[in-house]
Amino acid sequence: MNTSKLKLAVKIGNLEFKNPVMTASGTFGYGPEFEDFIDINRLGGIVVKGTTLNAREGNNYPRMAETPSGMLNAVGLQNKGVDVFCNEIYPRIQDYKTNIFVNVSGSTVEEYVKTAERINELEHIPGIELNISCPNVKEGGMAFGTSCPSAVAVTHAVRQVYKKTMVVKLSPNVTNIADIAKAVEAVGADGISLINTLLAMAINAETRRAVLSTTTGGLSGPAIKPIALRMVWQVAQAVKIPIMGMGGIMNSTDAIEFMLAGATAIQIGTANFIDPSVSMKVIDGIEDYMKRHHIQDINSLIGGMLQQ
Amino acid sequence: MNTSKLKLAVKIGNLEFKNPVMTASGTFGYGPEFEDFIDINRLGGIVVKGTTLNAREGNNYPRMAETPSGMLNAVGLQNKGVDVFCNEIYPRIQDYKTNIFVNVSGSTVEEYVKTAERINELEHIPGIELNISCPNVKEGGMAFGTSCPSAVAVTHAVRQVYKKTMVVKLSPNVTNIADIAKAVEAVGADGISLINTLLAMAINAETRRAVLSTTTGGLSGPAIKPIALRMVWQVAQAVKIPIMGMGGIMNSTDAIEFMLAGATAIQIGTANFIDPSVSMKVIDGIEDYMKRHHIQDINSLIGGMLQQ
Amino acid sequence: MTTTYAKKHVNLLNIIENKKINTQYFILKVQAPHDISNLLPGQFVNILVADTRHAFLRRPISIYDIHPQERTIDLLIQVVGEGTHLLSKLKAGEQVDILYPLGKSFSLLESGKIALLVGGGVGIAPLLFLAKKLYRKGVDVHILLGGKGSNNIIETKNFEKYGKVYIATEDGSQGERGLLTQHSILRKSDFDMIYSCGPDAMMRAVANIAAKHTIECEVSLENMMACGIGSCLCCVTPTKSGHQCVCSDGPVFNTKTLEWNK
Amino acid sequence: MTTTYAKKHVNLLNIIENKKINTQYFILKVQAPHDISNLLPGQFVNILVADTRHAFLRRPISIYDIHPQERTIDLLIQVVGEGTHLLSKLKAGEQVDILYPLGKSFSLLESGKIALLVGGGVGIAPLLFLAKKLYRKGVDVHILLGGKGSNNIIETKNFEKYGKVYIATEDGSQGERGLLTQHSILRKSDFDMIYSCGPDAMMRAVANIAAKHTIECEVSLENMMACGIGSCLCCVTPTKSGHQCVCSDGPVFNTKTLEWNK
Ligand SMILES: Cc1cc2nc3c(=O)[nH]c(=O)nc-3n(C[C@H](O)[C@H](O)[C@H](O)COP(=O)(O)OP(=O)(O)OC[C@H]3O[C@@H](n4cnc5c(N)ncnc54)[C@H](O)[C@@H]3O)c2cc1C
Ligand SMILES: Cc1cc2nc3c(=O)[nH]c(=O)nc-3n(C[C@H](O)[C@H](O)[C@H](O)COP(=O)(O)OP(=O)(O)OC[C@H]3O[C@@H](n4cnc5c(N)ncnc54)[C@H](O)[C@@H]3O)c2cc1C
Ligand SMILES: Cc1cc2nc3c(=O)[nH]c(=O)nc-3n(C[C@H](O)[C@H](O)[C@H](O)COP(=O)(O)O)c2cc1C
Ligand SMILES: Cc1cc2nc3c(=O)[nH]c(=O)nc-3n(C[C@H](O)[C@H](O)[C@H](O)COP(=O)(O)O)c2cc1C
Ligand code: FES
Ligand code: FES
Repeated sequence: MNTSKLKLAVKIGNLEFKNPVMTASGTFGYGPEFEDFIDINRLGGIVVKGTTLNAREGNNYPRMAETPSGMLNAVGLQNKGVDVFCNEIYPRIQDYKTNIFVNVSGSTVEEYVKTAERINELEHIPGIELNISCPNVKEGGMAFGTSCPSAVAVTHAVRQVYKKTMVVKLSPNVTNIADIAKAVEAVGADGISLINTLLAMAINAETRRAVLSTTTGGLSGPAIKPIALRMVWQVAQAVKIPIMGMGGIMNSTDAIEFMLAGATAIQIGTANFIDPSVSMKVIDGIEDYMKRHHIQDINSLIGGMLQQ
Repeated sequence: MNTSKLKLAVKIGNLEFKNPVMTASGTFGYGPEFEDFIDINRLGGIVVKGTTLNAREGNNYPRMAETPSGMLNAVGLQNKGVDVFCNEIYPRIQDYKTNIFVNVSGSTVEEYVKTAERINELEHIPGIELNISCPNVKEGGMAFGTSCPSAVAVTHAVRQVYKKTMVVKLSPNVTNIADIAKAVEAVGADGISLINTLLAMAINAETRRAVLSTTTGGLSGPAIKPIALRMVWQVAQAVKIPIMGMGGIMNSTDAIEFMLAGATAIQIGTANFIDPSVSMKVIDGIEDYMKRHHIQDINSLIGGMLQQ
Repeated sequence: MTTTYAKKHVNLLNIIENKKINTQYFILKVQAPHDISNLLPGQFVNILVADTRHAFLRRPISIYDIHPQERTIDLLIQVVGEGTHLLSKLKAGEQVDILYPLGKSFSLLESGKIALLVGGGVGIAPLLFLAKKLYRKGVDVHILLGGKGSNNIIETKNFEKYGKVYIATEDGSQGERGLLTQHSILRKSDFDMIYSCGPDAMMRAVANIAAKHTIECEVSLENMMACGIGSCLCCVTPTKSGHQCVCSDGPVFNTKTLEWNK
Repeated sequence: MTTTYAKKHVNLLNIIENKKINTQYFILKVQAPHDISNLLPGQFVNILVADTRHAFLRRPISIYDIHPQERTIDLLIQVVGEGTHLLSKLKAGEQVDILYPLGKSFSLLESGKIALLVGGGVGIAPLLFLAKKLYRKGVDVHILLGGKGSNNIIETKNFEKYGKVYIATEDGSQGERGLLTQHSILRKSDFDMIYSCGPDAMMRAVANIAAKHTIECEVSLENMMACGIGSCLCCVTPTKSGHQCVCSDGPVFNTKTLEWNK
């Protein structure tokens, strides 16, 4: 087999990714933070921090707690608002040779729409990830992602104004994630991105207080991988559009598991904190796996789990 | 402070527990398996393996997979049926000086009712734990625990025939666990027990197959503790009846966190596999904590988390 | 005959020695705080590796040998993943948390009988202690060891103390060339019992050969275990009397009782 | 003045020495594979403890001292939990995964100025390197160290190389008796800058004293960190210009900019 011809490219909607390895929103800043460690242009894509219409200060500190094989965060969508993104941040990152997705969030359908409209104007941003699943904000956020009607309302409204690739990021804090995936597929999502963090909590027994200022926060990291994998698998059975899978991916083996379960692309989140160069290792590891298993085209791995 | 007077007893319904430390269904067999390691009579209570009307062989192997800080199981309620329990197992354990709860499961409301009726006759069984949350069976099980109407149907029907302490064990695989807790409280549950395992999955990237024969299984262990703690806290705000809290408890600090979040009793599950004597250490550790924090009566810890 | 099994313990045992055999195998010698003379061949221990993210549960390992006077237990371990890798790095003087003894033993033939022990790869682990016990009872012990190449044929000297050793390697580097199940010794039919441990496919083949010669056959099975003490029902194998736990009803099963095709 | 910060690295560094100071404190000396002369006082590193269940994320540790010629970095660490406990067991010859250098440095006074460095407990960690740099620039350095008892007063000899050392202990076992913030040196008002690191309450008290004397004051803050490089926004502290990241906008902040009561 001619290994120089390994095909790692995948597609979501009409958009081609040079490989399926992306970095997850909120865990990779806007990219420059990682320039010392990796070649950003080697990534399949990056999803920048959750962006809202107006600037947000986010929640008070403490915002982070460590848990067994995972962490809680309660950042609460701190960001400088879509205008600062467009005018100050975008110019600094627009020349990256990778697919930059903006993670769009809001408290009302209108906010989502207005933010997406602004992002639609940016030439070098080929897509958005509609975040209807943030557990760390009082209004909107996760609430949109936990019922079909509200998920449909946001997705449908944004679809009217956003013309490029739109993936919808689902909340895992639901009884039936496949139903919600089907609902947003029906109103025009180009892809589904999952999972966001699981609503969780940490208490300090000594101080008898919640560790996070917000009491609850979002759980991420390897602890949640088995849940994420199950949800990706369930959604892959339910929809025809591609999936960006994530949740606890620490290495290339994890990434391949998500692809076998049905993900077309994968996103690396918390692992970036533990090893800022992990994304490069995941790409290398996927290539090694393909060689070892004589796989020429990575697309044959997608949903390629064999029956028991 | 007079430490000989530490009060560890708690109550659920009319039933007194000598201390809040119990062992969780499916992780402690029927008790005898642990006699080499601990003094069973020191436990607040034990919940025996899920019991159904008729014998069940459970799922095919492999039934277990290890995950980061956790494990998946797909046992699928293997048990010899309620008659064998009453005639063969009960006589061997009836003299334990601890509260023995039978975890009752079924595929139909009728099966639950008939099983509970049989258990109601057993003098030394002071309570049942109604398992409407098992993720590892095709019919019934978790399905009952993921919608309010079906949870209410089972709970209500069993309440008519079961006269002793009845706690209902909820599934964490839902959007709003507090709603379900309130619904079963309204139809006569004496307590709420949570959480059962989270529906999850493992894939072996090398063989490209699911690790479990059933593809998906239930996730337990420290990985899920932050989720369990959050759910106990949410349910504690929503209901007036006591809670048996569980999910990833490995030591006395974890146990105290669950009590601070609102649990009246706690159950130890997966930790029994790693250290079969862990339950004794948890009791000791709780006593130490009470001494160190000058707490005379453990009831003052229940829901005792301080405001941020 | 019903065997009485020793009380189970969970203890921090002292590591007396960690002997590297080659890159794949090592023998961990641990010392128990009390009498171990009632441990039986076929039984196993369950080792808590460490609090790492990758080895959360205990690792089941057969009892390779015991030295009751020194109260030491030998464990023959192959490095296959993170857990066994971490165990391979333990040093004399350190301690390790072990739950033991677990499971049911091989049944022991009486004096004068002839036994064949068939071990593939690290499947030889429960067979040394068995060979020793049988030899001491006056059983005529024959031992067939197999593996890919001579790298996988280890500890033959130790086995030779208790019986005649036969070897098969797939690459022919030692003993007869070919699969262990093709070895000529398996064409003999005068054994009273064949005991076997190794890869699943090998044990099935050995069981078939035994059945053809109507020789009793006991195998030591593996399965994914969580508790090791019969409490979680994770480790079942299908048998004529339904699902049975490999950890507590086994790991040793008479192949007559198994429903291997379910 | 804008400082140019060195490129960040993530590397396995060799452990040259792990020196136990007492039961609570140790100094880990690690060697970098390349030039470290551009590391600055106040900066920190982020250490990956090991793949344990209890220490999943990296642990932020200040740069205690550097030796550019040997390319070694000293880290002064207090054992407080599982992570630091595991670090205390590392041995010379082993390696440890370190992300460095992180964060912004203290601003360095010019020659002839007078500086007071106030360190409580393990808060002295970022101050030695600072004292050394200031001393070498010709600043007149005064150092106030405090703790519960003499067990918490460590490394004074090292500090004495770069300035005059004052000590406060709560139990009076060394230096003046009382809280560090009650030490007489803090009644002097001729400092050009007070640099401080230690428990939150201590730094606030020091900042108040500085403000009263209208002395500039820089503090090195702690916060729960996930990434250490400004990408996760977990470690914010409220400032006059909104939430800022302790890891990348700090850990050193001029107290004028902080909104400590939010
Ligand atoms: C009764 C019994 C006796 C055994 N005796 C020995 C022995 O004497 N020497 C020896 O080297 N090995 C023995 N094994 C196998 C040994 O338990 C596994 O190799 C070991 O658990 C692998 O752990 P790991 O972390 O290195 O590998 P991992 O990376 O965790 O797993 C590698 C493979 O080992 C198997 N495995 C992992 N965990 C378990 C578990 N809890 N139970 C069963 N299998 C598991 C899985 O099939 C997995 O694919 C025995 C197994 C059983 C069930
Ligand atoms: C910028 C900075 C510099 C530091 N410099 C030093 C130093 O030079 N020497 C030293 O001994 N300590 C230093 N610390 C504190 C050190 O990071 C913690 O003591 C250490 O992380 C505790 O880890 P553990 O696993 O031992 O304890 P744990 O049991 O995990 O935690 C004990 C306590 O340490 C704190 N902590 C834990 N994890 C983190 C984290 N990721 N970020 C911040 N705080 C945490 C928490 O408040 C927790 O209650 C510094 C912290 C920061 C933020
Ligand atoms: C600190 C932090 C901040 C996050 N911020 C966002 C965000 O702004 N928008 C979003 O959609 N997801 C956010 N996430 C969720 C991640 O993108 C990802 O869905 C989740 O962490 C699971 O993946 P992981 O386990 O690999 O981290 C955040 C996660 C973390 C840990
Ligand atoms: C192997 C195994 C079998 C289980 N069987 C049952 C069962 O029969 N009935 C039930 O209600 N819960 C069952 N559970 C769930 C536990 O009782 C408990 O709710 C769950 O494991 C979470 O607690 P833990 O993290 O402490 O294990 C089982 C769990 C495990 C790991
Ligand atoms: S491993 Fe638990 S029953 Fe066998
Ligand atoms: S720790 Fe991530 S931004 Fe500071």
